[in-house]
Amino acid sequence: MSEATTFCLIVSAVLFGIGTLGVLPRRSAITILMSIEIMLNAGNLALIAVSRVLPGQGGLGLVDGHVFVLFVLAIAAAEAAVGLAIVLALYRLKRSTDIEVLRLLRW
Amino acid sequence: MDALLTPACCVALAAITAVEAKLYIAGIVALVSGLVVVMHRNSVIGALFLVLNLLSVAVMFALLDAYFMAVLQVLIYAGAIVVLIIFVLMLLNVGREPRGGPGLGVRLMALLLGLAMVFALVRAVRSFTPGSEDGGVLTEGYGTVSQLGEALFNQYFYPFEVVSLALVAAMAGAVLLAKRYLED
Amino acid sequence: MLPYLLLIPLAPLLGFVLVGVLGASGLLTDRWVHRIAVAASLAALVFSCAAVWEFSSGLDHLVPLAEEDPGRFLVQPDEGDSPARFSVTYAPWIPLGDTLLRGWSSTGERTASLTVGWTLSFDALTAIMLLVVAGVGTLIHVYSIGYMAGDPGYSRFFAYMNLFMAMMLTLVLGGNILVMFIGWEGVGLCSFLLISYYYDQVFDRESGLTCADAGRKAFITNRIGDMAFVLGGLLLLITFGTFDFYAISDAIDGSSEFWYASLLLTGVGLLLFIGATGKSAQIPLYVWLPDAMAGPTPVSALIHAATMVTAGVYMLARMSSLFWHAPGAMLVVAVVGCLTAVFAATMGMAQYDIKKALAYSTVSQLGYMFLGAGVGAFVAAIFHLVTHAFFKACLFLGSGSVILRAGHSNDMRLYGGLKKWMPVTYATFLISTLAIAGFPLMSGFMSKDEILARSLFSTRGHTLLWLFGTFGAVMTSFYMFRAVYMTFHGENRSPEWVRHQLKESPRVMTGVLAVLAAGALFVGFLGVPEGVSKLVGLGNVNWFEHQLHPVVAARGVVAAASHGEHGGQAGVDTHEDPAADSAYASALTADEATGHGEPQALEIDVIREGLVAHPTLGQEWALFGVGLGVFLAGLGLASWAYGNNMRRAAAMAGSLGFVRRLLHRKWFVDELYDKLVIGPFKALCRGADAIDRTVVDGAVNLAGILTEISGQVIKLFQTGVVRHYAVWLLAGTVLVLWIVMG
Amino acid sequence: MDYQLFEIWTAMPTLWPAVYGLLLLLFVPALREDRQWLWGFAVAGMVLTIVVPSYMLYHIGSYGDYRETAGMLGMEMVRADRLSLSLDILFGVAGLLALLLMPVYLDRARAYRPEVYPLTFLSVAGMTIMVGTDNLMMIFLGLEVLSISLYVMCGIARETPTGIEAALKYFLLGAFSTGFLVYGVALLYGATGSLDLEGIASAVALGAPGLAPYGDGMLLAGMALVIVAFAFKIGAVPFHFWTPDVYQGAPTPVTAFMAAGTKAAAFGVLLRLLHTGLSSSIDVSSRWILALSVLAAATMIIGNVMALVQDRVKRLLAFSSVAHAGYLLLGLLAPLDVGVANVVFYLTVYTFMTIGAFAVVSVFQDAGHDADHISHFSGLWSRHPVLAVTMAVFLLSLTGIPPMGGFTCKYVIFLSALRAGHPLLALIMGIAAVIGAYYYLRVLVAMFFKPPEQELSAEIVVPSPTRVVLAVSVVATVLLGILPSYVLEPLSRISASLAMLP
Repeated sequence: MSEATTFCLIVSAVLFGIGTLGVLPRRSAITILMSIEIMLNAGNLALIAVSRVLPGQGGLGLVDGHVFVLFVLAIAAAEAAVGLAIVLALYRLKRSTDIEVLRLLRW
Repeated sequence: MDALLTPACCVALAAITAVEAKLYIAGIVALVSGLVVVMHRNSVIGALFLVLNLLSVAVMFALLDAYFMAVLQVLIYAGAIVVLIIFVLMLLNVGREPRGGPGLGVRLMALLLGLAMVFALVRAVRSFTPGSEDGGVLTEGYGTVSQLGEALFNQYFYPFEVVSLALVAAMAGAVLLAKRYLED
Repeated sequence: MLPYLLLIPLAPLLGFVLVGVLGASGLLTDRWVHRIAVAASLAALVFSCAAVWEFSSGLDHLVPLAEEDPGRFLVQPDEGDSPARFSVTYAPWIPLGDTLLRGWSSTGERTASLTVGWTLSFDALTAIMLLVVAGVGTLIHVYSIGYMAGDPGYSRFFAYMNLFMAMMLTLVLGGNILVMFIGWEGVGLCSFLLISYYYDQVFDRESGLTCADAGRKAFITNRIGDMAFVLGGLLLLITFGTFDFYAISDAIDGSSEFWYASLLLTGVGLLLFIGATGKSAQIPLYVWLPDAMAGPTPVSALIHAATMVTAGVYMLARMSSLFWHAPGAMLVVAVVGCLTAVFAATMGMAQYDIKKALAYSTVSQLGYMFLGAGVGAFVAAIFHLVTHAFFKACLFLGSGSVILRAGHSNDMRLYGGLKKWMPVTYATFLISTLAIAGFPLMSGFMSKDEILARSLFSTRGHTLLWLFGTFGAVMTSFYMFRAVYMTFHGENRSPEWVRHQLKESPRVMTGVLAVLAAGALFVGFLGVPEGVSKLVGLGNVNWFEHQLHPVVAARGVVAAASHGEHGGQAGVDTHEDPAADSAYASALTADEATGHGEPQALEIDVIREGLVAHPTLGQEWALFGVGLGVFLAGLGLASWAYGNNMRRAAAMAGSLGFVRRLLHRKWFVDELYDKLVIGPFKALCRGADAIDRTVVDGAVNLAGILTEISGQVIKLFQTGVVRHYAVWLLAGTVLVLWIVMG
Repeated sequence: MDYQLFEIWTAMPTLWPAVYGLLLLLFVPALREDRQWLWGFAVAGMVLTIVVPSYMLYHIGSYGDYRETAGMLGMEMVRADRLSLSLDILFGVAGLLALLLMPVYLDRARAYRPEVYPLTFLSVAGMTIMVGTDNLMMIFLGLEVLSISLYVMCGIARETPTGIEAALKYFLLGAFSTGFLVYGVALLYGATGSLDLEGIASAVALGAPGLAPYGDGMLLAGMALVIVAFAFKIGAVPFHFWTPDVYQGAPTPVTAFMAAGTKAAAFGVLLRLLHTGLSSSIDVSSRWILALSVLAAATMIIGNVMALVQDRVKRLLAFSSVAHAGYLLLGLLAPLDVGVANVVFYLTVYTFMTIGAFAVVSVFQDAGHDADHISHFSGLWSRHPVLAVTMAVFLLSLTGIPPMGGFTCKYVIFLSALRAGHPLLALIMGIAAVIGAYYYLRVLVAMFFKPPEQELSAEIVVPSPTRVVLAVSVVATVLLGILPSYVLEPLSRISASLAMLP
């Protein structure tokens, strides 16, 4: 199972990179939010993958990682809610979700 | 003893390869769908591929014996968060985003930096070698609801409550920011 | 009084708070503003006098008190080798606990406490400085009543002046480097506030500098020096485990041989000296002082002539044992001081602005003080500080009196013949000019010529230093008399409307001038140099030296120096020798045995501990003659050039209109000036000025501009686009990953 | 069952603001009309938020430097020691001062929403959770509670374009950095098999000859990512780009709260994380020290240089806060017994002086917008002398002029950097401080030496709660400079309670 774990970890690392780069080419705040979800997801995958092979009590497998993933899920939901609310407020003001309009504050 | 063990090992090996094959497929699907989310200029399509991405990760969870987390991944992530995102996309009628993004220089630099980071991270995760793996057996009931529930309401009782705090803050905040004011 | 030293700086601080708060909220009339301010300053003077009185009547009665409360008082009556001193710690300030120091003593490691306290201390040096600061300060407060009358910022001015007094007194009284640093930074701040007092006036038409710009320049330049000061202090802290001046001195004196000429002490000495150059306007950090004349004239007199700018000299004297043990640093001090003295004097000759001329003169005189300190004549340096405080304050205040009456113009080309209208101002200005130019037996003669003599005869002096210093003295005499001639002699060149209102300044100002002039006349007799008293057949009547010498004497240096010469690099291998004396004795015998070194010089050193030789009677006479010659040369040159000029200029004044007359005259003065300073000399002056403007000033400005430009460039990265920020975040992540993962 | 009670008591600094915030949220609809009452309840609750940890800190000696826990089955989730309690007091103070500033400011900006009070409590709760634990999971959750509340508070003026822009920027970049934190924690967990700092410390200590039991590279990468996440929160260069934009766009009282509170919380976590979790092996600690030194140097220089060219005081103070983060990072590099007390002391002084400065800025409003251009401060001395002097005290303290608190704390940090063997960084700090003098001076010059702007000659009204904030901040700033020993002495005992496992 060692290769599988390593594979999962590599997938998670690449997925993390993809999420990170997603912040870049996109202009819609919502798409950026989605890329951030991918980043969190990559973290979750890494946590689950390593939890399975870490020594716990009475054998392999630590539950800590699972609990952390659960919390990350909940926090992701909370963040998404707040983020979308901010996007809504922006849309109400500017009729746009484009981050390029956010240029009042600079320099 | 060896004679007895060998067929067992063979069976296990076969099972493992099967699992691994599934993992590989799911992993590649996850990566590709993630890439589509990031690259596609239409946010709605991006959101749909995000669902695919989350589902394939959920499959990987299941293959990694984290059954309950797989279920939660589907329920919360794909079921709740992405639905919320799609709802907002529909509400705001966001479609294709306008052309024009960062210049080539910025893109190139970002790509290079991203590749450098992925390279470093891949190098890092390849160093992962859990020491007692050989001969280790999964704990009884690993990844089941009962195990997680037990942990949540024992050791993790306090953080569990803290999560509720974050959810309350998010709820209050979302209402505060998105609700039309009564006085308006 | 001594246990309540705190009252001395607190009195003006209280005045600052009262005047500042009540005055700003408009609750005080001008009359009450200056009453409170002067009273606060006077209180500081009274408390200082009381403290000095108690100190001079002996410290013995304080010792039992110290036993009751060992943490608070530290009393050391005058005994044997060490001078009388007193320090009191009111409260702990920064408790940093103990730390392990290792390395330099025979015991290897030791723990030192890094706790810094609110400590004030008192010795003869402090006493002299206190009297000068509080005395001159109070006088200038009184003078300001007249000078600043009717100014819209009356209460602000007096509030800042009181704050300055509090800070300066803190600087003087501070018993450790940090407390001194409060005063050190505080006087810089007040100087900035007071220079910028007429914030919106353009004060230098050529460069368009406003007074606020001048203030900022002063502050920033000072901060650069301050940084070096702090670094030096911290290095001392790390080395000796304490900030306390006395403890540091004792530590250095206590193992003289180890410390003598060590790299560490030299480095610290240089850092401290850079700090002093910032505050005391020496090369290269002097650029701010001429611009500082943008402030009101009493400020120039108090801060930029009498007190704050002398803080660097005071600090050097405070750290004299360190400098004694760092001959390299001392050499730098002497050379830089000497160069500053000459360089500033040449620039002083090119000025038409009376205050700028006086400012360059101040820089030059400060250079003499540093020259004195650099050749080991700390007493003479401090003495020159005291006499300079009197005559330069008097000169500045006299110029203020002129400026006030001459239509608020600083330009000497618009003065002339003022002695008719302002006799008291003229008399006091002349007395002070005689003093600074070195008229025999006046205060400047006593102190400056003493410094020059020491620079010639001290073992740490050099003939070149003396030559340059004497050259500068000629120029001093010249530019001062030039100012006198241009301002007070000849015919008046003021505009018509000014001439009608010319009259003597109010009593409150002339009174102060008279007191200061009396000081310029008589203070010199406190410190009659040994040479001079010998000429008239008296013994050593130098009261000043008698008081101050124990504080700044070089203890153990001679032994260490001779030891260093013979015992190899450092005293590491020999420092377990019994006592410095026997080490010295053995060194002497070794000297005679091997015939090495300079026994002659060493013998001279022994006589005066201060490494200063006794000149012969003939040499003394020669020096006296040179001093007189210097004075006369400057006077002669000035009267030839300007006495003449003014008469000729008067003859030229025909039926031309005022403006054209003025233009002509300006041209005439310029041409005469050209004739006078023919050829290389003119080039020298211009060159010095050019260097001042381009290289030194330019370097300071360039550093500022470069910083600003880089700020403007980096600012462009702050595009406001989230995506770009994310790229930077990514870049940072890669950086951190790369650093951490190697 | 005495044990159970004791546990709850240990968690009290966290529980109190959380529960009180939730209660307040419940009462918001009922008290929507009685604004004064709601505000009064909030202030009273925040005072108790200060009192609770103060009381515990006062009595901490009688329990020993305790490492008590709340949570069950021996999983330490909450830790009340000197570090967390000292910082808890600081969070309460920041929250209280911000609460005092809020109603008038938000009213004038027409952005008053009663929910801002419970959100303040929740963010304080988040801070206390972050610093009062040894568990990475709790640190993450506390950070999120804090951040989510702050995202909302930044955008509370949702009608103003700048307000919502600040909120969105803060949110997007904050969530981005959260991604880094999660992945970093995952890697640390994978490398050491523990989410607990003590577990990580013992794993790292036992990891020899490698660095960690299950993967050296993973440990280092995880450490790097976690450092990145917190460097973002403290605004270290090059993770600082959000700072000026968000500080400028957010309502000034929220800015003040963020500047002081978030920074203190993030530094508290970094202290614990780096010094308890990742210092048990010299190979590991030398690497984060190297990384942080680079960040510190860049932060000190860039922060100060950027502040030099700002014309808006809020932005200037934002860059100044970046610069101060650099100085604080320098304090972080020193070993535990040398540096910790100094960092916490610096944070204490910083809290007062920065909130004070922002409080002065909050007074300057023009038709609901911040009137914080440097020219608005012109002639403040003649318009409102007391306000000018107050601001001068904060600016001088930020510059580091003795005897203000800002000098004392800079001095102790400087010294600890020297003692820890970073002379080059100390030198950079010195140069940076010289540059810093210049821009603070610009504001001073404007206030004291420039004539007032004609169109702004309307009378400046300082509301009485703001006066309280200013008075408290001035007194604290000066007293912490003159008599810091009363704070530094107790703080110096922190290091003992933080010391690593044997």
